[in-house]
Amino acid sequence: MQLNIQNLNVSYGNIKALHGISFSVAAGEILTIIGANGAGKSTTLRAISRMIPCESGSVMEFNGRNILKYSADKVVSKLGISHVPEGRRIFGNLTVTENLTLACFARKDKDQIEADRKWVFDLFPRLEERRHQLAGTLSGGEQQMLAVGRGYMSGHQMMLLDEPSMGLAPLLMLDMFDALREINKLGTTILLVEQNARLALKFAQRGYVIENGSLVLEGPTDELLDNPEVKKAYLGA
Amino acid sequence: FSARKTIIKIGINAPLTGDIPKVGEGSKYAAQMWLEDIENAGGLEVGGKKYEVELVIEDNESKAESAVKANTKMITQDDVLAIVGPQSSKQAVPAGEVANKYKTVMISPWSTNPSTTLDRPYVFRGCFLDPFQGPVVANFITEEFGFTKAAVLYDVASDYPKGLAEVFKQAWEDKHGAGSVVAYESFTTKDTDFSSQLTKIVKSGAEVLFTPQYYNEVPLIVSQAKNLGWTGPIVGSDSWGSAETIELCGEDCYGLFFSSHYAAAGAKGATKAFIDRYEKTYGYIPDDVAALTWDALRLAQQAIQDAGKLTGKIEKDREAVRDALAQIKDFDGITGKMTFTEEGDPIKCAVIVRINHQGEYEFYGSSCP
Amino acid sequence: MTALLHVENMTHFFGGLRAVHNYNLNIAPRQIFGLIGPNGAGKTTIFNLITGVYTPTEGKIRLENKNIKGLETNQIAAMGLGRTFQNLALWRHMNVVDHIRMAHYAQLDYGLLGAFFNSRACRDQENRVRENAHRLMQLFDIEKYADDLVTSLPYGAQRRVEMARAMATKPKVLFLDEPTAGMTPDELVKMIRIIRQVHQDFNVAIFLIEHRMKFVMELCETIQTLVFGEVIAQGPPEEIQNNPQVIEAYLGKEDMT
Amino acid sequence: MEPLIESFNYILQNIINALQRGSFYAVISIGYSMVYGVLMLFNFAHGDIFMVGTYIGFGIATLLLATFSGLVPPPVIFLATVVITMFLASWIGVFVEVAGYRPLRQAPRASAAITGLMIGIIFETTILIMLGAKRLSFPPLMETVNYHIGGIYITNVKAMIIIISLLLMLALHAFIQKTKWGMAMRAMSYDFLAVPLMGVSINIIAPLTFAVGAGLAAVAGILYGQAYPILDPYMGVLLGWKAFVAAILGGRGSIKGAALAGYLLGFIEIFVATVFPSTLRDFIAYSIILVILTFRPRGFFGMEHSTKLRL
Amino acid sequence: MGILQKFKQMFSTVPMLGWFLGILAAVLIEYFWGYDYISYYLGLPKIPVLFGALIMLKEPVMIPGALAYDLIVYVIPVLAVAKLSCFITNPGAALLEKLPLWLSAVIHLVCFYAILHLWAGINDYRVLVVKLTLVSIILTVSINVINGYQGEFSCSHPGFMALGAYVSSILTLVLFTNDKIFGTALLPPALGPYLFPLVLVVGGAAAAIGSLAVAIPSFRTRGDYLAIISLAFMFIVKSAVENLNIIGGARGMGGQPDLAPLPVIFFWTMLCIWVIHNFVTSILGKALNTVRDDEAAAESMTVKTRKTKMTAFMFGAFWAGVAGGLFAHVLTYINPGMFSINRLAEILAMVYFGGLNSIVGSIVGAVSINVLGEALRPLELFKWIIIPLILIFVMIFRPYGLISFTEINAKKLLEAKHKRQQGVSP
Ligand SMILES: Nc1ncnc2c1ncn2[C@@H]1O[C@H](COP(=O)(O)OP(=O)(O)OP(=O)(O)O)[C@@H](O)[C@H]1O
Ligand SMILES: Nc1ncnc2c1ncn2[C@@H]1O[C@H](COP(=O)(O)OP(=O)(O)OP(=O)(O)O)[C@@H](O)[C@H]1O
Ligand SMILES: CC(C)C[C@H](N)C(=O)O
Ligand SMILES: [Mg+2]
Ligand SMILES: [Mg+2]
Repeated sequence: MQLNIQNLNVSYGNIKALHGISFSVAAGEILTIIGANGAGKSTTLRAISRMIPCESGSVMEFNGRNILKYSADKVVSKLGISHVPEGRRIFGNLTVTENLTLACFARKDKDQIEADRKWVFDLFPRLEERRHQLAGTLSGGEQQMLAVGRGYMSGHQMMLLDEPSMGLAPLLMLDMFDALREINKLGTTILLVEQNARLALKFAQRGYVIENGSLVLEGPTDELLDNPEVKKAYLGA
Repeated sequence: FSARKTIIKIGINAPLTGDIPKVGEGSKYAAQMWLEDIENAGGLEVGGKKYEVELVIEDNESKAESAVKANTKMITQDDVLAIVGPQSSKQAVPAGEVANKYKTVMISPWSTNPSTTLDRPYVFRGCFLDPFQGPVVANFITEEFGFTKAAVLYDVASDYPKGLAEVFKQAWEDKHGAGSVVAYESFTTKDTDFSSQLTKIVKSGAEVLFTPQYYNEVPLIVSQAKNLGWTGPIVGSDSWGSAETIELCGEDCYGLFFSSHYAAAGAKGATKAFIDRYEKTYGYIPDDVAALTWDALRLAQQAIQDAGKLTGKIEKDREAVRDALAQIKDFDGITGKMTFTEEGDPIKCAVIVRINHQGEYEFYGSSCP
Repeated sequence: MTALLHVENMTHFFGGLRAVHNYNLNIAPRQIFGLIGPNGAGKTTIFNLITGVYTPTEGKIRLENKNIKGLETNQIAAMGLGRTFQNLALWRHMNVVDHIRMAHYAQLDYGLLGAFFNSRACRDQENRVRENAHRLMQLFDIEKYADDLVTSLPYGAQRRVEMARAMATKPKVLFLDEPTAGMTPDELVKMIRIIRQVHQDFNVAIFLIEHRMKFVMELCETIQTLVFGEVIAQGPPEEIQNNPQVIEAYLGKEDMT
Repeated sequence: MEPLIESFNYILQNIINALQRGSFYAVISIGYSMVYGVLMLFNFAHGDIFMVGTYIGFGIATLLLATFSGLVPPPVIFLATVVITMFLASWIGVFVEVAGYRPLRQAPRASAAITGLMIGIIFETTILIMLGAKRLSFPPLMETVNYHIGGIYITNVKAMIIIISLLLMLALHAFIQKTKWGMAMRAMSYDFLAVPLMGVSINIIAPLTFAVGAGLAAVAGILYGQAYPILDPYMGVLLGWKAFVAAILGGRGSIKGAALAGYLLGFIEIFVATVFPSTLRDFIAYSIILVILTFRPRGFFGMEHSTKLRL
Repeated sequence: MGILQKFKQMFSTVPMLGWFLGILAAVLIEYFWGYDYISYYLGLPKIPVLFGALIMLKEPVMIPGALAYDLIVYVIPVLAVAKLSCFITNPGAALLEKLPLWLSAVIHLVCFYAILHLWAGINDYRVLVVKLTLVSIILTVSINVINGYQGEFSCSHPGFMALGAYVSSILTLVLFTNDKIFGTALLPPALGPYLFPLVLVVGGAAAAIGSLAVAIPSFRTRGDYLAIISLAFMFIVKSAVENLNIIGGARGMGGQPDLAPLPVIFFWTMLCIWVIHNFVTSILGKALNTVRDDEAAAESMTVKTRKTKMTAFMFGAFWAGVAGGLFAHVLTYINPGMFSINRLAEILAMVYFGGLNSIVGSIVGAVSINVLGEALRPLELFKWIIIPLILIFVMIFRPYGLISFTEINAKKLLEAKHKRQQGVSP
């Protein structure tokens, strides 16, 4: 297993958001975590990327290395885990290109970077058109693409995606997921968090269901799609 | 009852912090020297009885309200018999109000602004006034150089320079007719760049520049003036009278004149003794303010002794001290002989000091009322 | 004409960019009206134009036959346009009940002096507002959060606070910008129920932007499709759903929601 | 003809004066604008960092002059002083960041402002305690030569100050716009919580920003010491506030705006004093600023500000 | 920790009234025996001011004496009396609860003032400190309206204060005193005390009008840019006054009649607190918060943002003006230098130290900074290391200030404390 989480506990102040969840992700697979608002999906991702601290006793390993030993920026630069956060968080006062360049801040491999940038532009031709535009003036969809592209540039061992479909028009949503599949084909493991459970389950190979802070279900996505509770709770059938 | 033994407390209200800490330091040192003397004499003898003397030194942060607080505290809390200070009129004027209200003698050694003592029977000072100093400088320049066109550069935001500048302008124009002050330029406290004002002054064709500024601004003004092509003499006032002026200004200031309360170089007798002792203990020539504070304290001491005896009833004693002080006739201090007018201002000579080429303040002339 | 809200040939430019072009709209009383379109089509901009955040470069806007173009946002709101925001615009340091109270601002008439000296009028009106606020919080079931800071609420609850707040302004037309963004299907069902209820209890007209087809189709009587600032189709749900242009530009073949 | 030339010289002279004054405001303001622009925090300690920088410069200068004067040419000493001082001062900046600002990243901006103010006071007092009440005078690092060209006077010091300031600003601009470090700083000013996700450590960028700001302040200090060679612990206060004014007048986060505003401040001050009775200088100068901001609500190059007000 | 809990527990039954009684006892003890016996036998030169802080810092030998004094005169009597008197004070409080809240509040305030008056009466230095502290409270609470509730970073408060101070001073000088500048009094000085409130209001109004110079730009800009505008405003006022020689220019103006005795200032402070409290808890006042947290949302929720901003500034400025007027008549001397950067730093320190968006916070802030400032006097320079350090620590550990986002709840404050136990016991 590439990523290995044991007994992950997180609280915001005195609000406990995660109650000792455990799961693991195999290299190259697409895993999804679905759940209601406030269930703890984003929190899980934030914990892995070390954006928020987790309580003692939590174990997080990536390729056998202890994630807890790394700070948020090192998780990206040393472990190659990139996080596309909830609500895009692109740098509005930088141009599209600058956003992508910054993503490679810690990378030394010049020509590889060039290759990646090219690849991203091929994937999202829209971005290439708007190369020199300030990211802040892009529309919702374009910003989402930039966020994903940026994530890919900053590290491709594994990508943590938090609701990439949020606020996207159906058509764009499809493009986006095709793109993600592309990225996965290149060998990047993907951990996807989605509100839109059906979409997520159709896209991923394996899924977890999280309910207010603990994992309640686990299995191949087709099983989950047929699971009556899931149907009832998340597919609005 | 409550048989507490009477201690004579003298309050010192000085700017230990704030804009002119050097002034505060000078006052403090002088006071400590004075106390030393008293203690060596085993206390202050009043009416055949020796009393322990204590200094209450309060910092007024060279802020007006802080000076008021300090006075109130020293008078109502520490029961001081008399207060020496504050130095700058900025603080002395409001602080005097308090002292007078509580009927406690206050001697400001260095405040030259008339309103400090005006209508305040309990407030005295140890130096001459601006209305006197202004004309003195004006006369001196006229007689010394025979100039008729003068320029003035002063700090509008600071009480003393502003006041003195006005007086000087008045005096000068009385002598040489209206408009004979060809440039009357100002800046605000903490400014360091006077180039535009000086450019104006240079252009105005003035022959002499009068600038009643503090020791920390003088060097800047002088050097900038030179760099902008000013060649005439620059004359200052008693606020120049600090060792620092020359330390900071260096060669640029050699040969300049200012009016002052005493001249260190070539002093004789008691004055010399004081200067040497001060220099020995604190390592530099005492400023005006030190000398004046010393005199003020000696005045207070004299008054207390003249009061005859201390009752221990602080109000009574304060009144007695006040009366005694008002009575003192040509008290001979190291900054000259003093006798108080009924306003509480000493009738005193001003000294014109020349900064000689060793950078010493040498006596150049004096003018008496 | 019976239109409650009437927009005619509205056009707006951002600098060079033409965000909205010749836009027309007629909303009848108690109608539920949907606005869909790709990202960046100009939907939110249209909301901002009608509610007075921006003033359109050209066009007429009338509410109950009164011109509202060029008025200040707060005046327009007071005249009966309530709205929610695409990305939540709640007041970070205020608790839920105060949010609802604030929305009654225009309904108060005790003056500043009243407020300073806590006059009787002030006390009475404030009390009435409090009661009303609690009624609204019950309806949107956020009463349990009444005294919590909004930032500590789950996302879904925050959206409901926004709606409750909008309702407190006594709107005639309620504007909802992606009310279900980031909600799970079951929450979505709940939201539909709430909107229906609001629609009945307060008999307001509703004008909403959505990307969730299920939601739009189920709720709206008429739907407009906007592409690059221009309406390419308008009509009842089923018609829109099968409109080739709309599918081409927006829906795509398979339905993912 | 004569008077015409004269008044022309007069104006020229004042332009030079203004350039010199403006240069200080500009350099100090861009230093201020570094921290302000990147972390969006008022750096009320900046004026006092400048002051400390000047004192350090004083120390180094006296030291070097005492040991090397005569042995090496003055320009070398000058450069050495600048470099060493910048280096030391930048650590002051780092200290301020780590001690005063890092703990307050998520806090209201105002609290950080207060902390800065307080750190400033501590600096002032510490210097006052360490060096006593007496003022110091900055040793001249070069022989002052006073050129008299036509009707106008200009010293080599003035010229040097103006030139060096301009160079500094260009250098900084390049750094911010072109290098990835500069990029990271700008990104940080937009959303510093997302910066680590790019593999960039905030705890390197933030101190770096402060360091650069402090370094600039230090250079300004040395130049200042050459032009106005009197040091006192409170010398930074007023300058600090003026830098604050300029930095924001230029538009939040805009380095070139800050520089421009700095020069504008210089010109306003000098020329108001030349045209009007100089008593009214502050009155008019600040009125102008008030009016400018009333009609240009985002300063010169400021970005649109959000409808939310971060406390 | 445990002890502290017990302690809290033990005194949880003491109502406000009880504490008053305790303090009263302490004050009386000091008043009658403080000088002649207690301080005498403890070898103190006289009654230690500010709880002996000064003397302790000046002469460490006195520390035990001073501490003993505090213990004997303050700590023990207060605690003992407060605790023992519960059996009467609680019924008393219960009785007052039957009255309308405002009445019982007024009664409490009167008691409080009486005690304060006795305590301060020991010597005029205390009186002065108390006066200035009360003035600072007005200043802090009023700037909190702008910088806390409205969230701007306004630097113009010293300017507003100056306007108030000068206008009211001119009025009193013209009306009630014979002085060099404005000649003889127009009205019999005896009228002074009665017309003084009017004078203050006029001063406040002047400040309010002046504040338009900042309020109107605030329609189009805000935050940092407004900060600069307000800062400029402050400098403009200062410079303007310096240039007005009729009112003394930089020399300042003195000789104001002493129209601001302790009771007057106390009254105005309480009035200020009361009015501002009413305002910020009303919807019109909460509008300030909405403008701060999200202006666009506020507009869409029918809030008149312009009117709101305007109100915030004029209201805050008004009280700053009143404070200025009182300040001038306490010191009976003012000069432009008093209303500049230093004052600004002080006011900002007080409000952010005390706590944003909270009147209680502002009161705490004003009192603690003032008392610290006085108490640490003997440290001379080191005072200016200690105080900043304290502030920094507060800022780091309580970023919003000591007490923030909380309003006074008079009812809870004044209620009788034993009812709960009754509730428990059948
Ligand atoms: N910054 C925060 N401060 C306090 N509580 C928080 C914070 N962020 C999240 N929470 C709480 O932690 C819990 C989990 O939040 P999280 O954002 O992980 O949920 P989620 O599954 O991502 O929901 P959503 O689909 O809305 O993003 C929720 O109860 C939320 O209220
Ligand atoms: N203030 C503004 N200045 C300049 N351009 C703007 C501004 N606001 C919006 N735009 C542009 O106008 C277009 C329409 O934006 P709008 O927010 O209305 O899209 P939308 O239909 O709401 O898309 P989404 O569904 O993603 O919210 C976009 O291209 C956007 O970049
Ligand atoms: C120079 C100042 C400290 C004293 C001056 N004579 C004054 O009256 O203020
Ligand atoms: Mg989430
Ligand atoms: Mg939108």
